[in-house]
Amino acid sequence: MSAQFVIFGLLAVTSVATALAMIFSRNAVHGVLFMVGNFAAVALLYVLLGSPFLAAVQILVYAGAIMVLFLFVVMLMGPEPAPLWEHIPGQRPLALLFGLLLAAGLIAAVNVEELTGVPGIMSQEVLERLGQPTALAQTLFERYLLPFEVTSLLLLIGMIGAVVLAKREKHELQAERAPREGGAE
Amino acid sequence: MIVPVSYYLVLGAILFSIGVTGVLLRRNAIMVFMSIELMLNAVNLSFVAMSRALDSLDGQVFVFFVMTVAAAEVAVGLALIVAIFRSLGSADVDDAHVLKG
Amino acid sequence: METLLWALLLVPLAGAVVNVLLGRRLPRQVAGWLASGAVALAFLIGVMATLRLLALPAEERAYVTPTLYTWALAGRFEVPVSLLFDQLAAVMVLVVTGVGFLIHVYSVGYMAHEPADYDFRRYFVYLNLFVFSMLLLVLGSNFVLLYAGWELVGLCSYLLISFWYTEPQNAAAGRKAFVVNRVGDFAFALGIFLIWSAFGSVVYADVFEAVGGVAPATLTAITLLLFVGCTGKSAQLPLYVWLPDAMAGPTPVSALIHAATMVTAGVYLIARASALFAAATSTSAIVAWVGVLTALFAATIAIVQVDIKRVLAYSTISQLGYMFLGVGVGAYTAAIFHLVTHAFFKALLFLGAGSVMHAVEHGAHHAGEHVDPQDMRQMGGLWERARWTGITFLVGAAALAGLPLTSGFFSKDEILAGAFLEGHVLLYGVGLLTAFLTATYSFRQFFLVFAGEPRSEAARHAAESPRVMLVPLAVLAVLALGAGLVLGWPPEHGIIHTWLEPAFAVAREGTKAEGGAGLSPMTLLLISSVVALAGAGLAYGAYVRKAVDPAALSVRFRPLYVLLWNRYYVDELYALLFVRPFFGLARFLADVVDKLVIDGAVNGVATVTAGAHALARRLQAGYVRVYALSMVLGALLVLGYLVYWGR
Amino acid sequence: MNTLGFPILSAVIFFPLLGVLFIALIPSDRPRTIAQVAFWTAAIDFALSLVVVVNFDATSAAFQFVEARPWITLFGAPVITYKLGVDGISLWLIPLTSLLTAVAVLFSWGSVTHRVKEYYILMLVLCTAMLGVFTALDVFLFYVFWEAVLIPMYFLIGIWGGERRLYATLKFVLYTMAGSALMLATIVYLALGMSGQLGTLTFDVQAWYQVFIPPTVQRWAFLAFALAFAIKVPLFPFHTWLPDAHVEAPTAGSVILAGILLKMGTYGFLRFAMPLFPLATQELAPVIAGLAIVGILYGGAVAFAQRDIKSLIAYSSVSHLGFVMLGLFALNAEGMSGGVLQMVNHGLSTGALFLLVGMIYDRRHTRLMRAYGGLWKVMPVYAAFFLVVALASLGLPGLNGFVGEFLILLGAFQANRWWAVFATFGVVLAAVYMLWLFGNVFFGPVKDPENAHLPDLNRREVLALVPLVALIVVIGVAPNLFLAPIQPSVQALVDRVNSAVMVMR
Repeated sequence: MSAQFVIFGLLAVTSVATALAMIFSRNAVHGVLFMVGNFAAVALLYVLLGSPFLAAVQILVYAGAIMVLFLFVVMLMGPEPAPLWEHIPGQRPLALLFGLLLAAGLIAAVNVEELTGVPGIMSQEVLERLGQPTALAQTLFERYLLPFEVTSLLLLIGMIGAVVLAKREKHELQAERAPREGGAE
Repeated sequence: MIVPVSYYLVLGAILFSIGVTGVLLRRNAIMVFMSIELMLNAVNLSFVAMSRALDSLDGQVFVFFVMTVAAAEVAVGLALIVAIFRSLGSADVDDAHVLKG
Repeated sequence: METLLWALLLVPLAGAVVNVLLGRRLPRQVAGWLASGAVALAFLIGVMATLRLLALPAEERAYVTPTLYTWALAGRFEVPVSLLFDQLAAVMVLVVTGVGFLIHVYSVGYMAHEPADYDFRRYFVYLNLFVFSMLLLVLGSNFVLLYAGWELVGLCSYLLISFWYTEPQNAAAGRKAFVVNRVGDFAFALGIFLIWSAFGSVVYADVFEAVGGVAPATLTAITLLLFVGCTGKSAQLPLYVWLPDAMAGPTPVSALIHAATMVTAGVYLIARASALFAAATSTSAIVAWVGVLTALFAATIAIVQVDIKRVLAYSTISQLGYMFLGVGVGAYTAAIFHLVTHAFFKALLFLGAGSVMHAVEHGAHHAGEHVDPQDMRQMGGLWERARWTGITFLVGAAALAGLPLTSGFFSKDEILAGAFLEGHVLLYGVGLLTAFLTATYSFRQFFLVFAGEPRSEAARHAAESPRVMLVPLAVLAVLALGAGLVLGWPPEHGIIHTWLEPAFAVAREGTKAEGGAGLSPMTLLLISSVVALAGAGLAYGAYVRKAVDPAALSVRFRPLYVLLWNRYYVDELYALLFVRPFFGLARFLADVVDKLVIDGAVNGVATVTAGAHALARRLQAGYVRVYALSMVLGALLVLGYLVYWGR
Repeated sequence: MNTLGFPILSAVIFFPLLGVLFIALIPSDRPRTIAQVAFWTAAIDFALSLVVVVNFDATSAAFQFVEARPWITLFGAPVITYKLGVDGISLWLIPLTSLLTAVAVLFSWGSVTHRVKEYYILMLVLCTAMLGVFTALDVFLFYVFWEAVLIPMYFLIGIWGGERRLYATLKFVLYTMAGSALMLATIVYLALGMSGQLGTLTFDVQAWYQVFIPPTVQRWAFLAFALAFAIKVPLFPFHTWLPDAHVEAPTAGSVILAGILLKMGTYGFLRFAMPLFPLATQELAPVIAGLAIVGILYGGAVAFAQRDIKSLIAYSSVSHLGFVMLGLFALNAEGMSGGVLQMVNHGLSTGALFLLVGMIYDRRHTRLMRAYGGLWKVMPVYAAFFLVVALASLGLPGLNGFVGEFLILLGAFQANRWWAVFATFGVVLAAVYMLWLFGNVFFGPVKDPENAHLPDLNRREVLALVPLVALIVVIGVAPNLFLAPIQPSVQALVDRVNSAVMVMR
């Protein structure tokens, strides 16, 4: 058992535990916090896989920006009066059952034996070679230049979409303002 | 000794399934959304692991793209949730079951 | 010659077109004279063309113009647009344009009181269009052009019958005329189809040449179908019902279209296709019998009618029946001869009737009294008040009655003689009986209108019509009086006979006069004279001398009288048999079959689908998580398949 | 093949889209400009389609002005081609489409007031789609255009329609889709089946013509195609969507629907169902002809019982299209040429009738026959136009309807005498219901004082009617101008259908 296994085990347990905690947490704010933990654990796994750059990005984008957004929205909407009962019959047991079945199926599909049989490629040497941000940059800006640019467009569209959606229609505003003005008089 | 790739894959599978379960269980739209992020993360993990196993950078590049898409998705998705919340007064996905404004 | 014929055809059309396009800028009288001028020009051209024809030897008097253009060419079906001008066409052209011109002139006066300029113009546009259509019918060199003209004259008839369209019954009469004619045309069209499939052509020349090569049964079918078409257009049993109603139109229209020209189109058609009819002997017999029975049938109705125009309408039906008797027994020349004289005297009678109505209306206006200007019971004593109208009307009545030496006398007798000499004694007998009735009712009409004392204020104040109406009357009176003698004397060898005989040479070949019961034509002539005089005498006795009281007779034979008065209830019968069932069927189909059965089936499919989707809808509750659940289920199934069977 | 050296067909088809682009740039608060641009687009498109007509070689049965470009390529072989061409069967439908679009647009100036921009855009898109249907020589391309027609029509009826427009649009779209879905499945099946003989997967209809299809397949495929086309025609008893759609559609929509859309069904028979499945055509011709005859008589009788003018004309369309179908399935050159010509004739006369009804509807806002009466006195010019068009519709010689009907009946008579006997009776019915309509609207006294002062047609309305009426007269007087280019193609099709049977025997 190398240290790597120990670290992997710890991180794996942490990530699974935080994930479970997240989906079962009653309070959305708690959920967000568990999720930050989960993302952090995954980021550390990236480090373990020799991708410090991705790990950094993971922390910055996910645990940082995205989570802040989530938290912001959760706060904006306030505490939710979450009803405990489930009004779709059979939803809960089926959800759990399907989740388990899916996990089982996926694990079976991973076909453990075949992959464990060939650990050779994933050597320390490979890890170090591929871990370099320069190598990643080279691939990204040479082979995947066009998709990369398209992604930027996607982000722009996402931004515009968010703005449009968040913008209130003129008549909505008026409808909202009118009674207020009436009240002031 | 390096942790075999299959371990990562199994972990990814478990995380993914948890995400799916979350989507199926939770009624709060934000929680559903977060569960989706969980699934994306699980996939990312598998990508990185396979990238190592196959000695190719493509997997990592994909992780990159997934993150970008996730960011865009979060921006639009959250805006949608806010819009729905504004019009329905709730973020419960089950409350939004009629196609009517 | 070619240019001449095309000009002949197109001049009336040009008149109509000019009136449509420029009419609004012209004074109304100009529009009327323009139309009349167009027909006059056509008449002159017709005369010139006839003279050209006359210059040719008798056997070559059939001129076919080169094809102007091919109207239609589809597969093997070809219709060339060309005109045929032969002896028969020449006679028809002269009658149509000649009588047509007189009636146009008369109309200028008759329609002068039409309040709206627009309607005045419209009237003359229709009239010109009619002359064009009739000329197309007569001049066309094939069956399709004839059919085109045939339908177009029907259209003009429709438009002119419902000319005063604000009265709903006029509109209904027009529609009735068109629809009944369409029923006839339906058979006519089938006849053309059969001609084409039997002969491979619709051009007269091709068809008549090949008559020998076609099975007699086919010929019988063709001719029967054509004849059904004729019963529609020429108002024979059983499709005559539209003609009495057609009197709703202006009186000059009744004269031109529903007496002199259009209704004789059927006779023309059979004369034109005489080669076919002569070869189909059984059809010819049917034609003759339908003709003679129609003649008798209509004459019996005419004898009790009191509407001045209706009497004339039934007499027209009756006289057309004579013509069909003529063509049926093979006396084509006689039939056409009668067509010509009938055109003269019947146009005269109608125009005279119009003049009478004009006079009575004037009187009614003067007396401030409202009378139906067509009701003969309200007239009487007009002889003093409208002398010229009276004289001309008398001439017309005499010709209709067939009094000796008038035009009707010669032509009608020739038809009867033809029937007799061909050995159809029974036909001859019925024809003779009808001749007697004809003389009776025509003089009954004359005496009711003109003799005795006025029976209403309107009649008392009646006044003569303007000169523009009287001049055509006078011209027609001269023609009605003299045409028979000029054209038809001596019998069988008059001008018209020598002129027309070559046209019917083919048809006459097979039939040979067998000389019925050994009576000579002169004897027959004598019998006809006696019968006509007897009929006229009966009318004189009943309505002037009052030797016989018609009222008492009508009481005595009440059932018969009621039957005749109600015109044998044929209109009612048709309403019961065809019109009302059709209304009911249409309603039933529209409201029940279409809405409930067919659309019901369609909507039923929709309902079943809707029921099915009510079930499916449970799954589509709109809950996102239910969708997600099913998605995962699907993913699981795929996954399971891949894991267990995919290796 | 393309003698012009210029993709004229593409130009004709897609020119309206250019107009759409232009209209899209005009702000929607300038409806007049939009309407003008739309009209001129359609008018220029009509001029372009005349270029096709003028350069058409009337002696040839072959497809002309053919353009072909690979569209979707699979494994290096072009599976779906963008292939266009015109022959005698489709020739007249092209100018008819652009003309009716121009006329309908011109008419709409006065009656469409809300959502003007969208309206004209949809009209022009519709024009493009319809032209595509009539020129596509690739089955798949045809199908794309075929379905594309539905979309603008759906919106035209659904947005600018009458009170029950939702019901009508739903019925119209579902009914049509139900038919065409089956057709799509059959198209794919045939393409796969033929790829064996052709050595490649292709949807090129000219290639398909070369393939011999087994008789059983022919029968089923014919039935599947026939269902789609019969619904569109509409052949009795698939007609019930038509009155609803017509009554609810805006005037321009009715004009296009009756004038062109219905022809897509008959055209489909001519271009696909008949030449591809000649054996089945021969075998099932009596059935289709029988339905056509029932449609003729049934449509005529039901039309007579209608109280709504538009629905009367709609049922008269059922009757008239029955004539067209009868002509096609007489399977001889006379009947088929008559049928092809009658497609154009019906487009002109019924299109004009719907225009006329729309004009009176704009004035009085009712389509009920009993609301009118005595209009001749009030609107003489209108009455004159209506009379000519109604007469054309009831088949008066000298006007266009007669030519088509006469040839159709002649052909039917040749095929089976009893067909002609029953069908000819439809001509009588046409007179009954048309004169009934005309009499009720124009004759009699002016009953309703609201009708007493209706304005007669204005110059724009006359302008919209004149080309239609002029063509009605020209076709009636000199039909051969129009029949001649049809002949070779029709003859080729007839020979094809009939010779296939001889091979079998």
